[in-house]
Amino acid sequence: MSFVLDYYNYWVVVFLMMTGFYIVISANNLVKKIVGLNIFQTSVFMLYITVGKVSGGTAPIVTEGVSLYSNPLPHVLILTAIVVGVATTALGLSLVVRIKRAYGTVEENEFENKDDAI
Amino acid sequence: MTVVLSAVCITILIVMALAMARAFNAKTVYDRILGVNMFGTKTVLFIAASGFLMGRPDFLDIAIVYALINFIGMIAVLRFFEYTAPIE
Amino acid sequence: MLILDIVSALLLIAGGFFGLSGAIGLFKFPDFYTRVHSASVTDSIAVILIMGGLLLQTSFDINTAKLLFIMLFLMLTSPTASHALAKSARHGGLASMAEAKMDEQENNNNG
Amino acid sequence: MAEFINLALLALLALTALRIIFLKDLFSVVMLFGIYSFLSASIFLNLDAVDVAFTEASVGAGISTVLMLGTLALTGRKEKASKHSSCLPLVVVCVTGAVLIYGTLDMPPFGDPNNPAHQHVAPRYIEESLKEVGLPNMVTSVLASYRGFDTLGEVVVVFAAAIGVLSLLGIRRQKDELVADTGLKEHRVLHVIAKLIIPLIILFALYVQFHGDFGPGGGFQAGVIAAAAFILYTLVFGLKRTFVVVSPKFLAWMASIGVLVYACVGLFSMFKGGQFLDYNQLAADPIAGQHYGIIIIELGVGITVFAAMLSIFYAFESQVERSNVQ
Repeated sequence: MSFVLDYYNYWVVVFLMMTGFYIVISANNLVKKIVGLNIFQTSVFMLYITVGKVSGGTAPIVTEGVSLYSNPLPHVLILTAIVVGVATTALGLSLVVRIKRAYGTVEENEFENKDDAI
Repeated sequence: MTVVLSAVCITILIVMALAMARAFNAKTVYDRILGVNMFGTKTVLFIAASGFLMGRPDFLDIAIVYALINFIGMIAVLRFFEYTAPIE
Repeated sequence: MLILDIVSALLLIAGGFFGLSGAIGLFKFPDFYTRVHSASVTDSIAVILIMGGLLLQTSFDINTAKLLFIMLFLMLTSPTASHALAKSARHGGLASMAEAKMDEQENNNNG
Repeated sequence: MAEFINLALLALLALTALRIIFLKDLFSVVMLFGIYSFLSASIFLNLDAVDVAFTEASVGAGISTVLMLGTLALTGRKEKASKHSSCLPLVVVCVTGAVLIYGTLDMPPFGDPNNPAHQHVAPRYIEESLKEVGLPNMVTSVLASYRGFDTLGEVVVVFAAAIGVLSLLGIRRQKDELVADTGLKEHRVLHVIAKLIIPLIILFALYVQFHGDFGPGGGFQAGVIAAAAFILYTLVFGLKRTFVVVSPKFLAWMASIGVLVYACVGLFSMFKGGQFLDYNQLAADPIAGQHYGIIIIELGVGITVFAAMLSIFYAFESQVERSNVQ
């Protein structure tokens, strides 16, 4: 049981990562692909935060009577990564909007065909 | 007191799971929105209760953000829903 | 102190009960408008009860203020969201159970 | 109990991700993605990452969902059935997943205090940051002081993304093109409530901005929350009325000013004879210098993030309103 508890988080992270990966490579719609990318991204965040957790520790804000804190470094890295992630998502979505305007569709196979026609 | 708080946390988790089940399988799109909204408000309660359970209730700020973003997300769904024809 | 703890426990348990009943209502009620009813009404009462129960456990500091703020916020937004949702559904032409029945009868009469 | 909550939340998260694969209605996909973000924020909270949970709840769940909904209003909400077979992707994913699972077995066990990650830099941050920087919130000290240069880079990335979105989509400035009364004009109750709570949201954003040194919060979160207040205003009252309150040109100025404030603090500390972003030089007492530095750069971060997020939203919303007119 303790073996499962030790590795459960990592397994869920791998599962989420593969779910996101599957959506990115199999979905036809560009918006859905971006959702897949975001799922992938969140799984990486989860991995970092899992690594930073210390059992019995508490959030890294100094309070009286607490001596064991979780690792603050992964938190900082992920905090900025989330904001940058949203910035890239916004850029991706605006590219999708432009593709819709140029080709009239956001389905991958459809605008590929149109590209050949041009 | 810990027992009561744990019981309440588990109850709210069950409610969250039920609301999620509603959002997963809904007859109309409005039912789905309803499930998502209920999930959001129950998460606010869950965060507040679990903060007290873990003995560090000073993280209620996050519950406030949840309540706020849940409302804005709900309004955004209603707003952009006007532009897309229902298919269900 | 003990009395406060007991009252707080009672409030929390009642809040949990109402939350659960609302979630069950989400599946048991026949049409969308009744489901909105079950979700939003129990939402409000569960918020009041659970936040009230937690309020009794604070020692009148910033956490009390934050809990009150959350409560005020949820009391304002949660019914508004439900109302707006029901109104959108109405606007979008979703029929209630009684209306669906009436339509059916009319069709039967005509047919 | 914490372990149990962790197990339950992660299971719900995995279910949500799985459900997203099979949904064809993109509107529902985006709504479930909102649930996904909320759940992952609760998991971060449960794993002690308070600031990360704060950011994910406000940025991930709020802004991404709103932007995705806006995109759907422009591109349509139905995913067409794919003509590729889904066999090959499934095989690729399964093989990669199996390899990664095999790899996790070499990872150190979850939560062990002797893990390599906790041995190297982190002890210094945990033990010394209160003495060196003087802030109780270690995440803020590391973010703004120890790794201040890195954060400057992140702020520039956000600024660049806003420029990218604006150059791709652009904000319509001609006022006639926008209809006078867009927004949810049928919903009277919503109008009243929105007017009531928008000041509360802005107040809360200010609290998060200036309380970030002592509790969870900081410039990134505060900027997004303040932007959320104006997003709510736009959703309810329409873009034209929001332009009167905060014009796009003003936002462009704000975004650059935020980055400049941040960079100027660095230059000023160089001018005082220290390194770039060395706050100890800002005042006679090093701790006071650190305080000044962190408050000013957090303000810069908050202003830039607020302006960047709001202008990105303006760009999407003006596209939606324009396509609605045509």
